Amino acid sequence: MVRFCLRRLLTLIPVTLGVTFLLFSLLYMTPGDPALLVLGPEATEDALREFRREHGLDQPFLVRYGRFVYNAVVHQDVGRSYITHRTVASEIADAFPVTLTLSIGAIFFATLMGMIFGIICAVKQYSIFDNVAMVFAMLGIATPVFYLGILLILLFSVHLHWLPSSGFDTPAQRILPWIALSSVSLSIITRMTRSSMLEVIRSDYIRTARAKGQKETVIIVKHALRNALIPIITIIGIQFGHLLGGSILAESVFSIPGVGRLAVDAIKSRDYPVVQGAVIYLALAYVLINLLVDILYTWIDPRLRTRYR
Amino acid sequence: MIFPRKNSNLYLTLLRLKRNRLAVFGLAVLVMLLLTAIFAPRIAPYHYATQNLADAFEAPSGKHYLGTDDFGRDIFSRIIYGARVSTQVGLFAVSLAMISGGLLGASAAYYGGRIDGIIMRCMDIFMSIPQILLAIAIAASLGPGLLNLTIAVGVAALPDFARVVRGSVLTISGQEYIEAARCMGASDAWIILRHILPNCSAPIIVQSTLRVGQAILATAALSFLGLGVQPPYPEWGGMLAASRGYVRDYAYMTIAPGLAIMITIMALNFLGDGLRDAMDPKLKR
Amino acid sequence: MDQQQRENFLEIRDLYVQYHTDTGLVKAVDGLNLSLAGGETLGLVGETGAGKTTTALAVMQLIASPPGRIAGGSIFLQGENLLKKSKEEQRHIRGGKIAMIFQDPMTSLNPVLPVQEQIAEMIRLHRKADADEVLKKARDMLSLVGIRPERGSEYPHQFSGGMKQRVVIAIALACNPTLLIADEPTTALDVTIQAQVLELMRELRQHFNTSTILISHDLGVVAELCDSVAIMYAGRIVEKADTKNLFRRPLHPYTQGLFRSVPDLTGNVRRLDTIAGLPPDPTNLPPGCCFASRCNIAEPDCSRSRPSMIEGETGHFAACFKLGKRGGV
Amino acid sequence: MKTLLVIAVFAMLFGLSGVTPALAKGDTLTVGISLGIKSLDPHTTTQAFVHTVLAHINETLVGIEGDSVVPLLAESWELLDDKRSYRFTLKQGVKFHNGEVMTADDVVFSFKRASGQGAAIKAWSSYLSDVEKVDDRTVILRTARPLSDAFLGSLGHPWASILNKKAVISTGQDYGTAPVGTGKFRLRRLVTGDRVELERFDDYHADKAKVKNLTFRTFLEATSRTIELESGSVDVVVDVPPVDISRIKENPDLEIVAVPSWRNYHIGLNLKKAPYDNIKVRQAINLAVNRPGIVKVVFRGYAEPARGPVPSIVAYSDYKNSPDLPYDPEKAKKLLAEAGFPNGFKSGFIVPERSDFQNIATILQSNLRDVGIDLKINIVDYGNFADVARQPDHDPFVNNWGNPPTSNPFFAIDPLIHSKFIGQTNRFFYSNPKVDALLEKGVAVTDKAEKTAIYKEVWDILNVDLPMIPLLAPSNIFGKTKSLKGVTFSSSLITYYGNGYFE
Repeated sequence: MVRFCLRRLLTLIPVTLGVTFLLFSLLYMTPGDPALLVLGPEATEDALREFRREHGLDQPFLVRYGRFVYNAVVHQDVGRSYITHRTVASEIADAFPVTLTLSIGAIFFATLMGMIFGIICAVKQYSIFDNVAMVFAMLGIATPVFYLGILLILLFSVHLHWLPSSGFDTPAQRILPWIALSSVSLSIITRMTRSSMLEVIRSDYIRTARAKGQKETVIIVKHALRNALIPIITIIGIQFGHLLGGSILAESVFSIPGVGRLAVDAIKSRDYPVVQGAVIYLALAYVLINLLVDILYTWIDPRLRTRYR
Repeated sequence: MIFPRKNSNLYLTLLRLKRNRLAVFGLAVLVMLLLTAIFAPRIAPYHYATQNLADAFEAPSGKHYLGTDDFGRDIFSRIIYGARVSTQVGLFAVSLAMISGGLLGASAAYYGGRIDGIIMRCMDIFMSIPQILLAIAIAASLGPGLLNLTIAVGVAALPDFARVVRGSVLTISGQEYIEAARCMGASDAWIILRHILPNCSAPIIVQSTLRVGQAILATAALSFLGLGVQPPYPEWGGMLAASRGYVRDYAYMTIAPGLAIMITIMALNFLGDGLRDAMDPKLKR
Repeated sequence: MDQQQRENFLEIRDLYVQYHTDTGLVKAVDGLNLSLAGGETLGLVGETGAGKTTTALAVMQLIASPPGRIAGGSIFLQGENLLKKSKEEQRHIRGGKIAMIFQDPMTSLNPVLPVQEQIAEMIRLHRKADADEVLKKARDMLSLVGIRPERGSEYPHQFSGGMKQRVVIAIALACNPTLLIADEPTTALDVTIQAQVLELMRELRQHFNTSTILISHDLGVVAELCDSVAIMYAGRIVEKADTKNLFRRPLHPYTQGLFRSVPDLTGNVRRLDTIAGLPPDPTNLPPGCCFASRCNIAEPDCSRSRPSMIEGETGHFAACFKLGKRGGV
Repeated sequence: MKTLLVIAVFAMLFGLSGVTPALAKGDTLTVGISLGIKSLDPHTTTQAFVHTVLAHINETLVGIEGDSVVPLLAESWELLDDKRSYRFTLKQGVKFHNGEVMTADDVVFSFKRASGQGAAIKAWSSYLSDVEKVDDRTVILRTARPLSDAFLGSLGHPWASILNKKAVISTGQDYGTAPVGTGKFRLRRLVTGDRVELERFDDYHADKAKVKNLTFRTFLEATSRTIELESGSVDVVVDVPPVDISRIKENPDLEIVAVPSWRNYHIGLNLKKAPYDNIKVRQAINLAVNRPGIVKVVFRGYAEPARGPVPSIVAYSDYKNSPDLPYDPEKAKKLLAEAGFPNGFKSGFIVPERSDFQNIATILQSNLRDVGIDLKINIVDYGNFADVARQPDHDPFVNNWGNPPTSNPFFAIDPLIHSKFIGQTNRFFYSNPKVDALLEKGVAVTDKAEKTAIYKEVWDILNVDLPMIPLLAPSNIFGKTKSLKGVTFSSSLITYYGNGYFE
């Protein structure tokens, strides 16, 4: 198991290199001169040249990339923001926990409610609850996150005055962003739980458990859920990845200073070091989530355990 | 779309699909959407860019079925023209992703070994960047515009197709009839075209249908973040984003594009689910 | 157990089970009557779809609802009607008094739980015991079915098919049930393994002296293990007798057809007869004898009403009009 | 165990960042702004909202009150005889937030840093040619050429903040997260991108602030700012969207403050590119633009249609009472025909990716279509706009010029049209030696009447030459609670809230 994890962690190296290379290429092709953006249109040609030299922007592509990798590996330094002059690490350190809290909260909410709804739907298949929940699940998938966010603000902030419309500092401020961000995942997890549970509930070992005279609730939780969990966990992992990226939308609607907004702002203002840093962190988080999902698999499904020993 | 070659297979699929009321509903909505997109200039009572500043912010009426926006443009007409943008972005982006991702995935699965490793590691890298962020980065590097938007959305969706196709090709190429064809001396291209692709078309079609919806949503999200279609060309997401400031006073301005997006996505999902159930009853969710 | 109870250990009367499906109402069990004496082993034989498993599930109160429903009849176990019991009481009877061995050992065990836990669960439900005792009993059951108790902490995927079926048997017998229903316990197994499992079942039956219903379509297995045999066709019992009589002289045309379709082991080379036609559509059962359309001795009258069981010989019943008319076929 | 886990998750989700202690109403003034603040270094950005926050932390040598320059960290100053040296006498006993006393060294250090390597405000600081410490309380600032009131006035902008030398050196590049100034407030907490919490500085050298805390909170969505103002969680908001104005007006506790701004929205034409090299085409466009229409639709009336090349609030513009520029599509068509385009022409149109520009462009497109000019809108994301607009063959664009440190024409018009800015901010490639000469002369002159006359000549030339088609100047629209008093809302983008109090 430890060796498996180590091996997986080693794959972080090529992934990180690949991600940075991909981004470097994309940013390299992106029109717009960072020097001009930072120094303003009034800047003289000399000042622009000086800025480009200082930040190595006058160097060929590969030299820039090589230098970036060298600094990152040897000095653990991914640079400073062109605009704020703060280290990228400190900007990320400010923004990343916010995004993480936002997306963990959303996935937690989506998982909890999605699994509860999904189980009830499966157990009471074709009931009114099932039908209503499935309609809402479909709506959840079809509603753009930012639109839902706006509607939630309209309802809970403007009309009911229950919750604040923006920010992410206090518990009350966190509720709406969590709901808005989790809606798609909640819907998908509900549907997945339902279908996975339906499949498992019909399986022979559930009948075996019933034949033992086991209680229905115990059968659902102990026997059915654990078996249905594998595809659900897969979906949760995928959804968590989506949420990390999709948090950009919630961050914009609710003015949350997260890493997604940091990245988008940085792309718009051509603050290359910050774009690099933000995306690397998101990619690392994504890879780690996948690792976590794989570990969860082995914990849930003994059949997979032998494979990773 | 690639349909299974065997007529009986297709017939059975359609028969099963016909029994699924939601899927039929989805299909009907999509056909209507497509017709709307094609005949937009004939259906729309006004041109999408015609401004009439004196008529700005008019509530829905007989003259303007869905009211007018802040420039006095007819929202109904803009929604109808918007169907063009959404179908274009959705279809082209998904085609791009399907063809290039499909080819990559199929070659990875078919040739295996090092080629598989290289292709799939590249896909892993693509996938580890959140899709929306990748689309934003691509859109920024290409500049705003409908075509660039389509490319950005398509490329961001590419790895998913590569994965799906690789998975199903792997399953199929392990089966006996492929071995048999190989034993008979069939060429790689023949095997891929004649045997493998038709047999893995089911997951690809399902994935594509569901993906068109996601592409439309991604476009809307990019419009919201300011990387969308050029005004005054109407795109539902862009209309939604532009009208968000008016949501408290002129809610109807957001309701029309919002509903348009939601209905389209739901129709695509109904059809996608229906197709999945119809093509492979074993997968019935 | 007094005589009365011994005779009417299990008594199924006019049992109707129906499933609602997309294509219509499937009458899987359609007016079944069956009784079982204490300590007896009954073989329930019939084609796929005849309603054998449904009957077993009905006795277990495990008909999935929806789509299934017990539409009528009664099931008496030791004089008590199981269908009148509350859910809670039914739950205690399941596993405690009636246990079932399922057809496919590959899928009957929960893949994510260690096998001893799956046995222990049964014990915990029906016996009062602390955790250690339960575990010890579970391991004892394992060694009883011929599995080293140390393997109890392993998972089902680490066992072979035959071993899994042993585990399933261990679960079924863990609480010493009075009635055991074995639904084709060996069908999914290799022939050599089949023999081992059958041998095991024979031993255990003697050991526990449990009344048993053995569902099978394999006449050989039935001949070997059972005291009596009931033949099922289209949701009903068409013939019932003790094993020796039935094999010696089957009365119902269906049974006769069944025997003709089995290879003769004496070595006489002859072509195997098959029964012409298909069983009736369970959504649309004919009003008369369900076998009439395939029966080579059927008369127009056979299709008018249902034949009832007639005692052709002592203790040998069959549902055929011809039997009544001529005292034998 | 499982319950514990759930509790732990909840604790983490709800308590990851420190929850701000509830601040008593009346003690705290909260301002809703529209930009996330990430760093508070006056020399690394030209962003008006960063400077707005900084104006409360730092102070400058001189202050601006209305049209006049008043003492702040400098007690007095004089323009020396060379007309380009300003001698400042510093106020004594001014303390920084870290307890240090302000000296001439801090002043010299601050200006050197402002004009040194890496500074992003060189457009403003580069006019300074030399800083000299005379003694501990006297400093001389020199410009390369006489700039009269233009330079002195710009010293009131936060770019010219006096920083504590020791603090800057000790924090180095991270100074932006730990600013130390002499202002009425000092930084308590910077939640990057979300809020800046300031607290009253009790050792302030003059009248202390009346409120204990001053917080700037970021709301990206204009709707959210209004909602938060209505709910009372902020006391002032900037950039009220026009659609919300009536709502705020109707609220008995709230009011709208609209101040004319000097942000100059214009169409920029490329004089090197046909057909815009033809003066008649430019004049035709000028006549074809429906300015009141844009004001009405995009700004809901909260803007002033242009009456001349710069907004009338700009110093020396002197055409406040002139009539509106004419809107005459028929005459425009005639001019186009005379210019050789009886059927109009097609052209690209560059629009920076921002909703106000896009909305204006949508109307312009429709206006110009009426006279036969077919504009194809080409949205350029803001990060790319400056680059695109520098290219010699660029299409016409819509933009605004709105963030000069003072309303002096030297900052408000020179960068746009003086030929020495070609390739930088003169995106029209407009080169008129006469205008150049007038501008050079105008900035050096100190006499007000003479100055006004010189600039009048500039305006007249520009009204004919039309390198840019002026459109309008919007108002700065603030929403505030009525109980907030003492704040003078500014025409520039920087408003000082330090004197605010609640009644």
